[in-house]
Amino acid sequence: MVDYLISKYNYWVYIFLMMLGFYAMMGKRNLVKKLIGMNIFQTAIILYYISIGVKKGGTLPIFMETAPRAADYINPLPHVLMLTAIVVAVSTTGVALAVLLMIYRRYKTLEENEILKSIR
Amino acid sequence: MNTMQPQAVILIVLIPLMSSYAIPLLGWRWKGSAYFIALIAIGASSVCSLLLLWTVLKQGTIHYHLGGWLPPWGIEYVIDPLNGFMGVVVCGISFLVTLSSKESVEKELPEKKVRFYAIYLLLFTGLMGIVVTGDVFNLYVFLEIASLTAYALIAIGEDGAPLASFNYIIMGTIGACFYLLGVGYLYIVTGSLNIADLAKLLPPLYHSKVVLIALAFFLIGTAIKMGLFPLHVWLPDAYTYAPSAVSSFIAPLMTKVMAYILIRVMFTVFQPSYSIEVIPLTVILSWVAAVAIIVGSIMALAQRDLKRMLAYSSVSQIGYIVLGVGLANKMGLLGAYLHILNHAFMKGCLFLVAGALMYRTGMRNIFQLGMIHRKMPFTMGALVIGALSMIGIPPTAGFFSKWYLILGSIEAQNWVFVAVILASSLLNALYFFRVIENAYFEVSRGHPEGEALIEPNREEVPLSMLIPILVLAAGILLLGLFNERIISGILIFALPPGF
Amino acid sequence: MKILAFFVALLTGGLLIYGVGDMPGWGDPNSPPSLHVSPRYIEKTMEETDTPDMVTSVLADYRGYDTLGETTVIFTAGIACLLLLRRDNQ
Amino acid sequence: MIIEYENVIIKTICRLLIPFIQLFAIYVIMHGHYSPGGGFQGGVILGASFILLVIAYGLEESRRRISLKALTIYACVGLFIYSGIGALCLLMGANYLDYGILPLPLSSIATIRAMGILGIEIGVGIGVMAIMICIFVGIASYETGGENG
Repeated sequence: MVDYLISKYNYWVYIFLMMLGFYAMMGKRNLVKKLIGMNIFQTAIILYYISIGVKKGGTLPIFMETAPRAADYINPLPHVLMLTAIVVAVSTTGVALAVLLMIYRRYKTLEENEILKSIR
Repeated sequence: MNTMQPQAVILIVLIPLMSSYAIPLLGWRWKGSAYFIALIAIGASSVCSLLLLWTVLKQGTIHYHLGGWLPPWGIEYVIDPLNGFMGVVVCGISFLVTLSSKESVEKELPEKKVRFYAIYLLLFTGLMGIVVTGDVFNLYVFLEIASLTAYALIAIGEDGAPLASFNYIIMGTIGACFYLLGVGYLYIVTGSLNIADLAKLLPPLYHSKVVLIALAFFLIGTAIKMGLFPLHVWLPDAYTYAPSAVSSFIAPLMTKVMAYILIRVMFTVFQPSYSIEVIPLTVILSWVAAVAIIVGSIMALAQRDLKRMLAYSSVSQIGYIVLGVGLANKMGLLGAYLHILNHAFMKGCLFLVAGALMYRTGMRNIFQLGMIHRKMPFTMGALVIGALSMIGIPPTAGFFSKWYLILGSIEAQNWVFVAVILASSLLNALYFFRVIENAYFEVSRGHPEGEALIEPNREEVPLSMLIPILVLAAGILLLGLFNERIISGILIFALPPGF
Repeated sequence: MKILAFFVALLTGGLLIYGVGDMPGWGDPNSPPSLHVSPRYIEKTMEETDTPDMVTSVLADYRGYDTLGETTVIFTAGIACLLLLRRDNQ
Repeated sequence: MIIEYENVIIKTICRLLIPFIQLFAIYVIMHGHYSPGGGFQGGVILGASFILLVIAYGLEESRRRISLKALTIYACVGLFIYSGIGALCLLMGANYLDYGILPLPLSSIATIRAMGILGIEIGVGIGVMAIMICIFVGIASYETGGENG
């Protein structure tokens, strides 16, 4: 049991982080906190992908010898995919911040409760 | 096959992509050019997509290897009849909607034209990229392009638009991240990202829990993105507050493309037998869809804002498409495909009419429309055709897709769904006749909001707005008349193997 | 609201933990991702692209189209920020 | 709103640091073939150097040096370099982004591909730099009104 838990510890960490972010996105009433939750959520998925790529005994994926064997280098593909996901996360955050600024200019607050109150 | 036809596969995405880079460059000098660049790019893309559909139907599936790398290593574009059909639908509707956007953008967003069209074209690029790709991760990238542009376009609307857009950002990101997680779960058990390769590698792994969870997350992710009933909360606000050029673009297309992703994942990445037999997934989906149809219609009945009513009606119509997918038999699936096409036409037409009303009178409350048919007779005629089609009156297109869905329900021996479809047609009739009544007859009698606000002089919208509306309305009638030919000529080939 | 959010998060986490059962352990050199597609990237990178950094060769060549999409995503974000916060002529 | 502080130390240190940061950024872009790095990372560092300039000198002062219009053009040009290299392959008769077909006087197809990669990394670098500054300046200079504006 302990061996099982230890051999898959990367998954436990990512699931915990992801649910932390997920809870913040849904449960928090402050819009900036939701945005921070969203960032944690996306980062957790990045952590998951990166941990797929690891191979025990593998080194970083930069070619060094004359006859490379696949087992000697960690898997580069998840790193590439996650470069894309990081850029997507940055872009989403940028657009969300811009939208938050518009919300703030309109309602002068970023608390969801107060905004909903002022709409009614 | 000559060399030019395969290159059309990439041009379908490349032309709008490169044009969207050109818009800020040229728009810096000539502000008026943005609209024409967007229109020409979408037009060129439409020509390519028609060419592709024709080629696919004649010669079978087209594969295009980007960068010259073979599929499991590189990215490939795959065009099969389903893809080709979706591409033509997206291109055709986008072209008409873009054509009509000029005047309303001039009026609503005069100072943001250039960047608006750059983002608008990128949204089109994202949708086309989703449709033509044959790689699950590439699909995610284009999904994010389409989502980001949609967030931005919705946020520049009126009143509550930024808040609606922020809710959409939160929900949409959850959806997209769930999709990404599904990709990651499939990747960890197969090591591949190519759809054809995944379809080959997955069957021996169907007992695995990872594959089951992957499918679950794919479904939840796409369901959020397309606004299926319990997860639709972002949709009505977003469609209501968006600028009218945007809502008439996003409403017909965004949810349809997401429904396409759902079909693609359920029937191509996974074999139909897995989605149907191994887990009772399709049963769950069709029951959720049935609830969505009824709830969406009832919520639409409670609205007095035309755009919001149409948005809730979208929730219910998405239910039809998912119901057809969930029935998972030949008739049901044909009904879903046909409804994707028909609903794109109907919603495009109705949202354009709503935009035209906003443009000419500035009104959206359906109780204030009294006698507006004298002012805008052609627009209102289109509204009536669209509404009749939504209800499902025989010569219009909407009847036939509902007909196939009912046939599918009967084939599945499920009489509840037949009742649901009939009941929702009744509810559709209720809320659309309310609009028609207000538009054609005396000011709604005794209603507190019904005032005679319309001067009865004839004042149609400009031709650039009227022509797309009339073309879409005529399209609804033509689709109804030629539905048999569309099904036997195109859609029958788009069914997954084994149907 | 918070309690609902907590339970939804718990439920999703439970689903994810259920799925972990069949996954390969951390750093397993025989996991499917290590065996199926990626060996070619590692073994052929010098031969086919003359680029020692495999991440770069996959990013910009084997899956170069993804990178174009990714650059477009960030371009979209930039133009979207300007669209939201500024007028055209500013 | 970022305003200018009359602090000689900050300004001098920034003026000294920024060229080195930019040099490092260009190194990261160009050395992407041999070490971790590439267009995105280098572009972000390059953008950060300009953002440092904005923070140290205030928005008003830096707006004289960097205009949003120019940044938009840089972003478009960067992306045109990328998609243009791909489209050039298309015009030469190969598939999109198939760099091997490019007419470069090099010994092997692999080396030509490496040059293609370098080309698109430069495009990405320029584009990402411009967009990063765009997002920062756009968000920082937005007037939200009220006393917090």
